Amino acid sequence: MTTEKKAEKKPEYIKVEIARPRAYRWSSGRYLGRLYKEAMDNKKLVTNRCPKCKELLWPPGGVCGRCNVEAGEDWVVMSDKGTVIQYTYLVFPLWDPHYGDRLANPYPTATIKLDEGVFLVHFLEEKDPEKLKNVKRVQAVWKEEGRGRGLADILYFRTIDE
Amino acid sequence: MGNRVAIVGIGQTYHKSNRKDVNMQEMVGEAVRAALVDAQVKAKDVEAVFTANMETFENIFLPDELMADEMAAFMKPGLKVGTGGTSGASVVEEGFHFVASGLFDTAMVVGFEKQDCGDTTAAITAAVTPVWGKGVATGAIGEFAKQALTYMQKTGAKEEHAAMVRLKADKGACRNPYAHLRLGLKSIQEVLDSGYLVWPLRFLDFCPQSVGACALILASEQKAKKITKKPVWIADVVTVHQEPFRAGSFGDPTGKEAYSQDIAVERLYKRNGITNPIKDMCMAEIYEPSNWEEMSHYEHYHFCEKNEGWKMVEKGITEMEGAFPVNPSGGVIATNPIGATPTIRVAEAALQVRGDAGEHQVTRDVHTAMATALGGPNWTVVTLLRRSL
Amino acid sequence: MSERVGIVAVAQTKYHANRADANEGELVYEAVGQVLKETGLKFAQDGTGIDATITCSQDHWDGRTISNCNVMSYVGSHHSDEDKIAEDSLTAVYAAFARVLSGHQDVVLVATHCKESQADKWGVENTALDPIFLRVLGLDFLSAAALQARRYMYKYGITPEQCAKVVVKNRGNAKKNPFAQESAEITMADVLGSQVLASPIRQLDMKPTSDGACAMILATEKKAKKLCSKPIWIKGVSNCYETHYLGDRDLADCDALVKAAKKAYSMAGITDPSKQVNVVEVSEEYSYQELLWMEGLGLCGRGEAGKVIDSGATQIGGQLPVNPSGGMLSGNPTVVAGMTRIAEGVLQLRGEAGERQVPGAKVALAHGFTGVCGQLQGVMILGKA
Amino acid sequence: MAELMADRVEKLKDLDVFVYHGKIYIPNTYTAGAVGTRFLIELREKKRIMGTKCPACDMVYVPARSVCKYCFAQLDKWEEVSDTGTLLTYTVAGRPNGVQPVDPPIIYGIIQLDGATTGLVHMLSEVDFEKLVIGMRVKAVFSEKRVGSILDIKYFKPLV
Repeated sequence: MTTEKKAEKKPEYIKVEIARPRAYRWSSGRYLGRLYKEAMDNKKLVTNRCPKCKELLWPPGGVCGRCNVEAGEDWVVMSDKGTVIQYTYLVFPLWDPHYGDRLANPYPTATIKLDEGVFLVHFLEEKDPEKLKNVKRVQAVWKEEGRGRGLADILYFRTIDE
Repeated sequence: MGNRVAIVGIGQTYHKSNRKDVNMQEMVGEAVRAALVDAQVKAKDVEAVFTANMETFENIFLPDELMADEMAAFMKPGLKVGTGGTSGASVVEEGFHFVASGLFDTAMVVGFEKQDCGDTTAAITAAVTPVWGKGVATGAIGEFAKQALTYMQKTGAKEEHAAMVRLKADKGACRNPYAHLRLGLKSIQEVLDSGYLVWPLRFLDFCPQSVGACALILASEQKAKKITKKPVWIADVVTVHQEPFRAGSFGDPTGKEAYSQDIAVERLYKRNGITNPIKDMCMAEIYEPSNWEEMSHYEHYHFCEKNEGWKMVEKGITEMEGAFPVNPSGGVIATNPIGATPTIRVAEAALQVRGDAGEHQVTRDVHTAMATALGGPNWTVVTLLRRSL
Repeated sequence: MSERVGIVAVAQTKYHANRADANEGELVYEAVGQVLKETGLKFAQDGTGIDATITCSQDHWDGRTISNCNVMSYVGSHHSDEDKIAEDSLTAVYAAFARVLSGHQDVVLVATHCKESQADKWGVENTALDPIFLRVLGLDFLSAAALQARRYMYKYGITPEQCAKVVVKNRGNAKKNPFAQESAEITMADVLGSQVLASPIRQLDMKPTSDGACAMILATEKKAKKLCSKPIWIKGVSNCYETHYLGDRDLADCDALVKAAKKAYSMAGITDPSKQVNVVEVSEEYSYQELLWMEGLGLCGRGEAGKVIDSGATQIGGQLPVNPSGGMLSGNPTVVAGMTRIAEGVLQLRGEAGERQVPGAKVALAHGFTGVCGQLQGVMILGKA
Repeated sequence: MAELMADRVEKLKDLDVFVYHGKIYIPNTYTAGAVGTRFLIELREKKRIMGTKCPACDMVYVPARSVCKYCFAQLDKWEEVSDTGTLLTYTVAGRPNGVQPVDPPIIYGIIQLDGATTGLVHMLSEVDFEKLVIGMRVKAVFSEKRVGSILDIKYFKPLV
C-alpha cells in the first residue's frame, strides 16, 4: 500500500495506489470434483447427463439449468478429441486477475467441440495464424506432471490428422 | 396491477476515461444532482435510492454504502444490484417494481462505474471462476471476437459493415456532449486502419473503458404529473437470463440455441401489443459492446430478418435520420461506464421520447422507445418507454 | 397495496464452519431444492409457477465477478427473470416483496448463499472502507465494531458481563436449533476469558466463520393460500442507510435502524413493539450488537438493553425472546444472516420451531444489516394473520 | 504477500472435491478528488487539518467533505480546525489483518477535533493502553516526511 503525490501538472490530484491480492479458496464442489479426479488420475474428461433432455452438462453439475431438474449421477467418459469450431488469439496483453499479471498468452484460445458434443474452451498448440485457418481435428495434450487442476491438466490441443 | 411509473428526472456525468478531480462518491453525486435539477425536485423529496455497480471494477466492496451521503441516500431505504453488464438496467427494474408497489412515490436509480480505479478486462475475466477455467479467459473481448467471426461467416457481412456501425456511432457521439469517445471519424477506412485488439476485433470495433454515472428519478403516476409536464412512462421491463450457450458465452455459433434477446423481446412485444417493432417503436438504444454485436442484435431484437442486420446498416435505416434510429447517443462503443451503461440507454431513450436529446435528437417523432442491456453470459434486460400510456 | 404478500416456504442449510465440500451452487441448492419440493412449484413464465428469482450474494465474498453466475443453474435463471441484490439478504426479500406487491409478479423465489470460509474476511471487509481516509489506516469491520462497542458501552453503561450474557444465551439457544453451527456449552467465564481481538471485543463476542444458504418463496395472498396451509405474512418492512463516515455518527445510537423500524412498525400497525412483537431475531455479528439493535428497534429504552438481558426477559421462556435460534453468534454467514432471521421467524409463527419454539408467537421481528457498524439496517415484521 | 500470490490445488480427504487456493489481484488507484486533495495538501504542506462547513446545518465535516449529508448542499466553505480534540471512542486492535500500516497492536480512535462537528478516525500512540479513556484530550503528531496522505498525521497522543 503506497501513497504518493502526483506532481506532473496543475492542478495536483492526490491518489492512493493499493496493490493487494485477495486470497480465496474456491471449491470445485462434488460434480466438478469428479472431473478433476478423472483428469488427474486417468487423463480423462467426464461429465454427467441430464435425465430429462439427455444432453451432457458442461461443466458437470448437480442441476441441469436448462431443464431445472436434478442431474444425478449418469456419468459419461468422453474422448479427448474434438473439432475446432472457432478460435481467436490475443494481440494485446491483458491483465489476468488470477495470475496477477499482464498476460499475452501465446496460445490461441478456441472453442472445441468434443466428439461427444460438449463444447470446451481451451488453447491450441498451433500458433501460426495462417496454419490456424486449417486446424480442424485436435486432441488434448495432457500434462505428465502436476495434474489435479481440472481443465488446466490439459496443456493445449494438438492438431491431428484424421 | 400496481401504480404506473414514470421517469421524471434524468441526469448523467460527462463520461471520460478518467476523472482525477472527483472520487467515486462525488462523481455519482454529479449525476444525482443533474437528475434532481432536471426533475426540479429536492434531495429530500426522493424517498429511496437504488444503485447498480460491479464492485470488482473498483475493488470497492459495498460501494453504495460508501457513497450514501453523496447520492442523497442518507437516512433513506435502498439497495444495490449487481448482475454484470445488465446491472444498470436491473436497477431500473427494481425501481420500477418498488414505485409500482406503492412503497415509494419517488425513487432514484443510479448506475455508475469508476473504471479508472482498476482494470476492466481483468475484472471481467474474474467472472470465470478459476476452478473452472483459469487462464483460458480473455475477458469478454475474446468471446466477442469469436462471435464477430461467426457473424461474418454466417451472414456474409464484411468488416466494412462493422466500420459503418462505428462511423454511425461516432457521428452520434460527436453530437452528444456527454459521450466519452468523440473521435470525429471521417471514413470507414479510419476504423479499418485501427490495430487489432483481439483478432478480428480492432480497437475501434470495441467499447472503451469509461468513467461515469447516470441517475434517473422515477415517480408514481400521481406524483409524476405534479413533477413534470413530460413524464416518460416505463411501460414494461423484461429480464431474461440464460445458461451460457454450450458453444460460447455471448453467442451460439451452432445456431441451435435460443437467445435471451429473442425471448425477452418476444415477451415484451406480446405484452405490449407490438407486432412490427420498427414501426410500432420509434427508436432504440441498445447495449452493443462491439460493432458486430450491434448488427447481430438487430436480428435478435427482431428489427429485421435473421442474417440481415448488416443490411440495415448498409441502407442507413438505423442512422439518426433513418426510419428506425439506433443509438443516436453514440451507444456503448462510444461510452461504457459498465454499471451505468444500461441506465444511460434508458436515459437516452427517455430523452428521445421527451424530445430533449438536443443535437442528437432523431428526425422521427419518438413516442415509443426501447432500451436494452446485455450482461452475465448473454443476459438481457429490455425496457419499453412511452410518451403516453 | 391491494393484497398481502405471504411467505409460503423457507429452508436453510445447516450452518457450518467450512463447506469446502460444496461449491456455491451445490450449497444454495440444498436450500432451494427443499422449497421447490415442499411447494411443488416449477419455474414457469406462464403464471403457473415461479415467475422470478432474486438471488443475494456478494462478488467479494464469492471471489467472482457476477457472483450469481455461481448459482444460476440451481435457481431457475434460464430464460427466466433473475436479479441479484448485493446486500444482506433481508434486503433481497424486501425487493421480492416489492415485486409481488407491485402486481408484476406473483411468485418469487429468493435464494442466498455465502461461504465465508473461502475468502479472507479482513481483506474483503477492508475494501468496503473509504480508500483514502479509512482503508489506509488498516481498519476492518472488527476494529470498527470495537469502536462502536466501546462508545455504546461507555455512553449507556453497558458492561462486558452483559455482552457476555448475550453470547451465553444465544449459544445456549443454539443447542435447540438443528441448523445452528456452534452449540457447545459456553459460560460467562469462557467468554470473558477468551482472547481480546479488538478491545472490548473478545473472540467469543464475535460470530464464528460460517458457510450456508437459505431460500424462501414469496407469493400473492391468493396464491399463498393455495400453496401453503400456513402462509406467514409480511406485515411491514423497510431498510435505511446510515452515513459511511464512522466519525459522523454517534456510534452508540443507530439512527438508521430507528428509522427503518419506525417505517416497518407503521406498515404493520405496531405502536408498542415490546408488547406487540412476540419473538425477535436480530443479526448480531458481535455480542454488543444484540443489545444495541434492541434499543434501535425500540424494544426497550435507550441504554436499557443491559438491564433487559440481566432480567432474563430475552430468554426463550422470557417476556420477549430474542434470537431463540442462537443468532449469528452461533454461526450464520454474513449476507445470509438476514434471511436466516426471517426463516426462523416464519418457523416460530408456524409453530414449527421445535425445541426453540416460543409458545403462541403471533408476530415476529427479523432484522438484518449490511456494512460497517450496521450501515444499512433492515427490519421486517412477520405476522401469522 | 508472497503467500497470497502462490496458488495451489488441494484435494479434500476422502472426497473427490478439489479446493483451489488462488487470488483475485487487480491493482487499484483511487483518486482523492479535488476536495480530498485540498485536505491532504493542507496536511502535507502546512500541517493544518481542514474541514468544510455547511452554512445551513452548521456542520463542520472533518475530513473535508463535498456534500452535507443532511441538506445535500455542496460544501465550499473551508475552515481550519484544531489539531487537538477529544477522544470519543477507541479500541486496541491486536490482530494483524495484512492491511495495517504499522504492526499491531494498533490503537484506533475517533477524535472530535476542536471546531469540528464530526469525529476523525485515526490511530493513537505514546499512551499506555490502561490510561486510555473516553473524553481524554489528544493532539495530532505529524509525520516528518509528509506525502499527502491521512497518514501524514502519524497518530494522536495524549495532551499533557
